Amino acid sequence: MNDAIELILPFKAEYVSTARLVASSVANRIGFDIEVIEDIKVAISEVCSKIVNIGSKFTDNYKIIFNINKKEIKVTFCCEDTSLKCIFDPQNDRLAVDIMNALMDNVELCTSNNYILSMSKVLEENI
Amino acid sequence: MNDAIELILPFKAEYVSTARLVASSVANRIGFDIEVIEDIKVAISEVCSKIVNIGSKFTDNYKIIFNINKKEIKVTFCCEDTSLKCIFDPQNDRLAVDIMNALMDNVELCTSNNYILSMSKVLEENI
Amino acid sequence: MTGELKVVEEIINDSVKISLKGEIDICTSNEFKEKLYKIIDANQKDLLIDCKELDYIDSTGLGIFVAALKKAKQYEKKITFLNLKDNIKKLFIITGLDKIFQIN
Amino acid sequence: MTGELKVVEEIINDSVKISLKGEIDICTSNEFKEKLYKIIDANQKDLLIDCKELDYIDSTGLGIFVAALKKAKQYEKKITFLNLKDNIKKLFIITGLDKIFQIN
Ligand SMILES: Nc1ncnc2c1ncn2[C@@H]1O[C@H](COP(=O)(O)OP(=O)(O)O)[C@@H](O)[C@H]1O
Ligand SMILES: Nc1ncnc2c1ncn2[C@@H]1O[C@H](COP(=O)(O)OP(=O)(O)O)[C@@H](O)[C@H]1O
Repeated sequence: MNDAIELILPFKAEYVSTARLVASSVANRIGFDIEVIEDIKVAISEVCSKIVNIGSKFTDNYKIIFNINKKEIKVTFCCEDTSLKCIFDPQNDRLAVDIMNALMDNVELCTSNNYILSMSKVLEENI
Repeated sequence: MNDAIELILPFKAEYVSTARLVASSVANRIGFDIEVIEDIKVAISEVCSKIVNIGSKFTDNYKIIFNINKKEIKVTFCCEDTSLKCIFDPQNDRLAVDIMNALMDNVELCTSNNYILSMSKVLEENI
Repeated sequence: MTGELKVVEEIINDSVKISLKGEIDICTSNEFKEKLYKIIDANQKDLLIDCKELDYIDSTGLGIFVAALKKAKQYEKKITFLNLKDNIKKLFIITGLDKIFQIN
Repeated sequence: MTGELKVVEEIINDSVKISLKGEIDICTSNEFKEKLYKIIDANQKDLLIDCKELDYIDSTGLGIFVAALKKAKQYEKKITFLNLKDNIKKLFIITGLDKIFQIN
């Protein structure tokens, strides 16, 4: 299993919940339990809310890519407006950064490519 | 309000439910009542299932565009593989076609552009 | 969510009663088709399909019932639906299938 | 779904109790911030925030509480949280806010 689901949303607060829904649908498919799915939704909401608050002069939407591996979900945010980079300031946005780092396994706040940000979570098999 | 939400999904049965979820999230935003939202989900499922069954040799995903107006949702399906056209045969797929026509306001089974298909539903204001 | 269908089979006098629970959609329809055809061939009895816990069916699912009816008619048997939910009964009516099946 | 927050204010002896119902997120946080600040300034009392029916809060919401605490401290008042749900208590702990607020 190695699937990509993409969701393009307007820069509007009303659609953050759509991102959450898709996240839970996708995370549920991988087999994360409810509490972890909730964590993933919370982390994604932090990013979406920040993106929506910043917005863009050049475009009116952004994209969320959900990459699914058998045991991992990777969520990448991107936008045509590549000025949207390093959107979280470790100082001013400490609460959000703490939350994302605690709830996800791997958070790249500033990516080396044209993406806004990416985060991932690995399924822990309890044997 | 004039928003577009796009969802790109793999040609896999497992993700038809993701399309349904996004459809209900979007339709809910416009203010359709639960029964109509259910109708929209059913119509969208018919299309997704058909697309997934046909698949494509050239690409592994298709796109669903939800266009929102204040009072209307328009759902357009498209694919890089433009051989995906007129996917429903009025004869062989009569059940599906009947269902879509009955549940949606406007179904274009064969579009004049490069889309696979589009359908729309208008919010009826009960005064 | 999607992809779950439970089929319970039980012999009641001269009929077979099949109770469906879940959804008949792209994820479940293939398996269901085979199961249903086997039940019809193996029993050659009238069929009662109890849909009290059937939440959803798509056109493929309805098509399976149409094909099943052809099969049943070969044995001069009929198919009756019990306890259809409103959203599903609606699809039977839309497609005119309410006229070829008995719906109780 | 999202975007709903009910705030009920009630005076209990020397404190103001605020009961929150719903979600503090991007859709509700601006309005909530104004409401909360007004309550603090108008009453100048200790604050009890009852979160029994608060389902969700994001970092912006938590930030509002931090700012509210600064405000309350100007009046030498404190803020106490009651009945935090587990998912929300978790966020207080992650962010270290459990150490600056009283949590009952
Ligand atoms: N803004 C949000 N960001 C992240 N998670 C949220 C948010 N709002 C609610 N939740 C959590 O997600 C769960 C489902 O809520 P939601 O996605 O709004 O769908 P619904 O309320 O329709 O089930 C709730 O348990 C809640 O804790
Ligand atoms: N394959 C489907 N296509 C369209 N609608 C469906 C399908 N499966 C279920 N439904 C309907 O959608 C509603 C919600 O089901 P679903 O989208 O699967 O989410 P959930 O069961 O998690 O609430 C149900 O009431 C059901 O009738």
